[in-house]
Amino acid sequence: MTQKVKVAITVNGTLYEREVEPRLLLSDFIRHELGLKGTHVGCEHGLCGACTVLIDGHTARSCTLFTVMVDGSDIKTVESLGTMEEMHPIQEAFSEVHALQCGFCTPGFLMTTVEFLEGNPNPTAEEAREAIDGNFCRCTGYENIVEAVQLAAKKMAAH
Amino acid sequence: MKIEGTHVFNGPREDVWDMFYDPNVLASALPGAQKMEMVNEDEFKFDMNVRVGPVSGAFSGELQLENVVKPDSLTLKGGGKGAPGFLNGVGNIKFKEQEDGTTLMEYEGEVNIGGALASVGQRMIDSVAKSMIRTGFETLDKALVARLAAKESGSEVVDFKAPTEAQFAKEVAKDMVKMDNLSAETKLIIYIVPVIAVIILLAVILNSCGA
Amino acid sequence: MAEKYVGKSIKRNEDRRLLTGNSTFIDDINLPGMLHVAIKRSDFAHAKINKIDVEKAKALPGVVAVYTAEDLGDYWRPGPLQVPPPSVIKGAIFNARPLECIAKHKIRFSGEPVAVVVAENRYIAEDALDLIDLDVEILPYVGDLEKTVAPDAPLIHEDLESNLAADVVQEVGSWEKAVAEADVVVKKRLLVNRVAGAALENRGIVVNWDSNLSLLTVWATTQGPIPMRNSIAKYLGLLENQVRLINPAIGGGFGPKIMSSQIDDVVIPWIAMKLKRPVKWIEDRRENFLATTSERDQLHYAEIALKKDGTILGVKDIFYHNTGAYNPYGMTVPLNTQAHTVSNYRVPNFLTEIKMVFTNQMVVTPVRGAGRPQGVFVMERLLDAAADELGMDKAEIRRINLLQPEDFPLRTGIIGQDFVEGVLDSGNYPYALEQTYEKIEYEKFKKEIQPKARAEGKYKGIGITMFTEGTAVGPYEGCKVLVGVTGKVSVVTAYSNQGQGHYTTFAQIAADNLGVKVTDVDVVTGDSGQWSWGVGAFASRGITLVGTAIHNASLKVREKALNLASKLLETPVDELEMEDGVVRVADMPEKFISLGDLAMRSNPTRGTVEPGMEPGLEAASYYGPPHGATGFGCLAMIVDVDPETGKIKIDRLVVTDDCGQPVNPMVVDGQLHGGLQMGIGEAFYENLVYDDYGQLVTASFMDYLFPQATDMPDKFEIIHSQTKSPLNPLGIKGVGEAGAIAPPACMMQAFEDALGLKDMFITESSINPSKLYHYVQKAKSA
Amino acid sequence: MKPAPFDYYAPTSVEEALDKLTELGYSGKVLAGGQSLIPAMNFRMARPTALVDLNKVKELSYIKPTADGGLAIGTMTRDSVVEEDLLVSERFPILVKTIKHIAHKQIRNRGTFGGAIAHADPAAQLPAAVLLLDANLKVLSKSGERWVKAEDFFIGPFMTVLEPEEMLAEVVLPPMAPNTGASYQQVSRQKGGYAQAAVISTVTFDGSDRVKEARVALFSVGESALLANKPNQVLAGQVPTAEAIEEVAAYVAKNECDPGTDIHGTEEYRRNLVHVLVRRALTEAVQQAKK
Repeated sequence: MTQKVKVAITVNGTLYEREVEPRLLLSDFIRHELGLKGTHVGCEHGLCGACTVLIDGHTARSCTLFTVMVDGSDIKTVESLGTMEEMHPIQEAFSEVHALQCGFCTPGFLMTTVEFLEGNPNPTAEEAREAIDGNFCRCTGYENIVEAVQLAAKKMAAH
Repeated sequence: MKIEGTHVFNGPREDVWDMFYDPNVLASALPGAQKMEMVNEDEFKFDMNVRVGPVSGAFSGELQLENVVKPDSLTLKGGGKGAPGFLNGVGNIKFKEQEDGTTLMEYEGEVNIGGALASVGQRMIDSVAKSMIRTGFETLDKALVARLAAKESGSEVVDFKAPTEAQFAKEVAKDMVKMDNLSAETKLIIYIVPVIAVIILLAVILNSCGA
Repeated sequence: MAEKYVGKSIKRNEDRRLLTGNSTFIDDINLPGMLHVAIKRSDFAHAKINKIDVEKAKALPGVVAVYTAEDLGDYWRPGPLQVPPPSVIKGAIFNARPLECIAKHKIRFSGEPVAVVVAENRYIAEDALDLIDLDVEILPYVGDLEKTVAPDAPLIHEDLESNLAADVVQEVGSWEKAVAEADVVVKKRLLVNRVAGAALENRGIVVNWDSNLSLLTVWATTQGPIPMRNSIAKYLGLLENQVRLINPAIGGGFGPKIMSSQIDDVVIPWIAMKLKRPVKWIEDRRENFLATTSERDQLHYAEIALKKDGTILGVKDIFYHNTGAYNPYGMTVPLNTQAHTVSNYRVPNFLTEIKMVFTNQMVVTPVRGAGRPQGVFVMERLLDAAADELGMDKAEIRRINLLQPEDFPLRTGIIGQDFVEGVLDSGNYPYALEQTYEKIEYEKFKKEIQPKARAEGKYKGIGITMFTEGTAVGPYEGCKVLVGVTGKVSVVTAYSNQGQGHYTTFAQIAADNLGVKVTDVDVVTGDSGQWSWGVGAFASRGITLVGTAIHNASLKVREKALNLASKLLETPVDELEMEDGVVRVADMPEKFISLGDLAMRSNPTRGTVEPGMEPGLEAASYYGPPHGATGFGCLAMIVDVDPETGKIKIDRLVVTDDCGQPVNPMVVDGQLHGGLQMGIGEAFYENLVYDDYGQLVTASFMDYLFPQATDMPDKFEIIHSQTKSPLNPLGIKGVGEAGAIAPPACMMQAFEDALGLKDMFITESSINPSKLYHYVQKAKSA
Repeated sequence: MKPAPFDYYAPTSVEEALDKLTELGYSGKVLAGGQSLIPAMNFRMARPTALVDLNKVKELSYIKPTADGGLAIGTMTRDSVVEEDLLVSERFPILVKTIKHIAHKQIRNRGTFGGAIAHADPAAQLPAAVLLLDANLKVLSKSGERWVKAEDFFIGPFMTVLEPEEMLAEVVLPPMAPNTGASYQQVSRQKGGYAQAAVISTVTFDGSDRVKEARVALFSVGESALLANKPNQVLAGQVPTAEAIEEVAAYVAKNECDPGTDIHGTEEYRRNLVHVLVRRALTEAVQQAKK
């Protein structure tokens, strides 16, 4: 008889109450229990950053957390940013300077950028590069992502 | 991986050799051993539950003993298999009497580690292997001192603890005492195992953790 | 006249859905009643299978089925051989040993599949893997590229006489003659390491069998949807149109996703039909390292013969190529190496031999670069060694040997991966060299910057290297272009997209020819249900082959639209113009008809379609080039080395690249950025390493170092050169692999220049701070 | 890569947690930030039968000033909280510098201060930091509390003196002496990656131009984080000349560390790193202290 644990987790403003196996990874909970497929899984050992989400306002790898560990937390995923019709300034910036190609790693970069710009609304290129160092991208060589982070800062300041 | 080294035991060769027959010694140096049974005169099966730091795993394995020349030398062939992977090893051990009455133990072995153990556990192998071998010999030295002292005074051998996982040592000791019916070779192997194979096994399992 | 899109940097059509989490990747596909697969892989590198006990696994609650090779019965068979051997090359030996989807009698590499678990969820499936007992007899491991073909080496395929997989000799002119005339001959033993494609998204497949419709729907991350569809149909005895293969959004490819004979491709469709339930397999990262194909791994014995003045007389290169345990992808990689070794330079005499060998390692198939980086590494290192020998400047020895603009088109005499003799269609190599040389201030660096830095105790060095990129090879690609009743345009191709920007660049070409907004062009890739002809995404061929097909098809549609409009507007075609989504009479703006109306009228419900007219504003087209279009460039870097710690920093990186006419320069730059990142990764971070027993010891990102943002230079300084290809109407060449080719050669040259030690010469394509430190120690003690 | 099943307990108080640990004995394991344990579990290398999750034990997360000018840090305090704490940056700037080298922000946001110490990874920053800063570790069990000096806490790779029924509850850092300079030196193949060798050092002057105490902690070059003795033996009471520092650095590299060879670096290379980094660390610490 597999143990199930009650959790109450708020994701993108909606409270979800579920019974989950203790071993269920947060990334699987978000993707397969809640159907929020924007959060991607790239390595499942906490290094690539594709699964990065915000937990109570702070970035974390959702693949190296058990869902039960974040019971009662407030989680934000890429779906909490803009929509197809109206994108978030960070998303606009990524599109404008071609900071994504296959787009698989992108949601992780976006969430990392959200937290970073809150703490540093006007970053230098060097600061922006360091901020995204914990997210892997195989397509872009990072140059355009660094540029996008800085452009996003300008756009958000203008808002 | 290849392992080799020497260790000087501060005592005569016979005492060193005999020491290996003592289940308490074994107990202190083989944490997690659950059972060790003889398949035939020179083949043995063992189950052990290894747990060190954050990592743990159940392993079962076999050992063969070859060309035992008491109290001089022997060759060990063995392997273990568990969910995290497998291990196969060969080890040669020699005991050399030295003029100053000490005994020089020379060991060299080659161990092939496979599975997740090898593929994601590279980072730590060296420091863990070193640590395990070091603590293994520290234990042995203590054992020998205790035994020699006891021999001197004709008293009981004082029980001693391994530097880590002391709790385990005690539990295993109990199991081991039940093994008096086993042949000398069995016990010999059972002890040599930690020094050559299990030490490496632990090392490898250990080094797999952390990311 | 409306603005043209081709040649312009415009934002991508696909970005919005990717940025908002609205793309559907393989693991995003969930079907009712879907089962999940986990694969039991061998921990052993080389072994005979005695018994595979799956009973305990079957008994685990939640497990639906467990299959081994035995359970597959007659369905089990090696293959398919995805790429045939080059029969056109005289005397070529090729021992075909296609992949065995699941090991039956013996295991040939660690990570090879031995059993498949199907369960209600992935967690349970992985629990069951632990319960499968694999009883084997371990055989000696063979991994060394030279020892594996030694007479006493254990055989990986017992039915062969040796572990030699292939042997191909090609010679232009006479190496003997070159040596006879040479003042100096320089020899080097050069090692090229092994790297992973390491796309951020691992592989995956979802299969649904509809027994009522007899329709098998397959979603897969393959780079070659149609060949994979065909091989699945053949295996399962279905007609092509009974198998619909769909590419979901794919999270990067870089080569390995071209494979379609692995366990997932062959066995999972069979399972879905057998169990009559949807089945999903998602590869995890460790599996990706262990069992998805990877590349490089060659050992070269190379020689170069020159005159005193540095003129090249000849090059000889005998090399071992590791194909791993099987060779399902033919000789694509080593043939690319042969084709790219000397291709920037005038080399009258060239002898090259491939010795492709089997080892107990994962199979080798193309990874971005695909054999090209090896050839370029060998040639550029030989030139550096020769320059040292002759006391020449590294840029100068290249300058005097480069092919000149008037040399093109040039037949190379070397048969390439496309089985035709290489022809360098066009180029201006000296331009690329000089542009780069100027931009990076080569002379200023040597005369001022470097000495000044050295005086301050800093070790800075420069490297400058040339490369070519054979792209856009055949056989062909095709597409269908349709003007719809809404006036929007549909472009459908079976080409596979992994992030290259096709939804935009393909649309740009169609939009220009049909006078519509690029955002009004909808591009479909990789759906055999909508278009079922094509080959696949490899050899940087998408934009050239599919792009040209789209160009031709959209011109046909344009013609159809104009002819119909000419009738309806009672105006001769040459007085009509097509733009802003309408066809109008020139200088009579009020007299027009929209493309949407034309589309509606093109499929009349009464009356008759006149002879010679086809219904619908639709046309298909195919394009197959006689041979590839060859891009080229020059890469230079300035590096800063700390000789005490071996740590490095790339101060500057300048690259001149020529890919003919760029369709979207922003996307071209993106391709270069990504390629450069992989090349830098190969040279200093990434390395797949097997131990002495055939265990892959780098199966996680803890030990396989993925290049990070802070490992890259602050800026990739790109210069565009444009030599249009004469082979296609738009003058396009590919660019997908360009960036990945030269960095190893360039960085090694720069490291040596930085340290300035006479006897220091780096003979491997991948090093790390420790190796660099040891090179320095060795040179100092020499 | 999904973890094997385990029994899960989420106590909300220290008392509850200790009851659980005692009850579970060797089959129990503490789950703190999980940033090392969970990857190991995803690879199925670690298969604990039961986890005691401390994430709901709020009372274990705090940073308190101590009367003597030091700090007390609760075991469940997240690394990034320590990193950004004003009191920490005021009293232990070297600790902030050290924490910034732990992986990347996303990991530091979850990883815990005490978790990293109890995990005792020989390649981890915090065990070396608590050695350097001569910390006192508060260990709790049902039978009460005991205090362990950092230098007695680590006994091998991933091995500490903690018994299964015990938990590390608090880390107490004694105040930094006046006239103290510090330095962090690390060489890793990539930013945020495991160090090939790393050195953290403090140098305290006695008010004059002579060294009162020189402390050097090393990690990633032995069975566990370790303290080098030679620097203080040589430098204490002396004017720290470049020659003296060089002599110390060479000695430590040769005799006071035990790095191994792996796919990323040879023993010889890593001993050389220790030599270089000890020199750089002491030199920088001296300069800082003089400011």
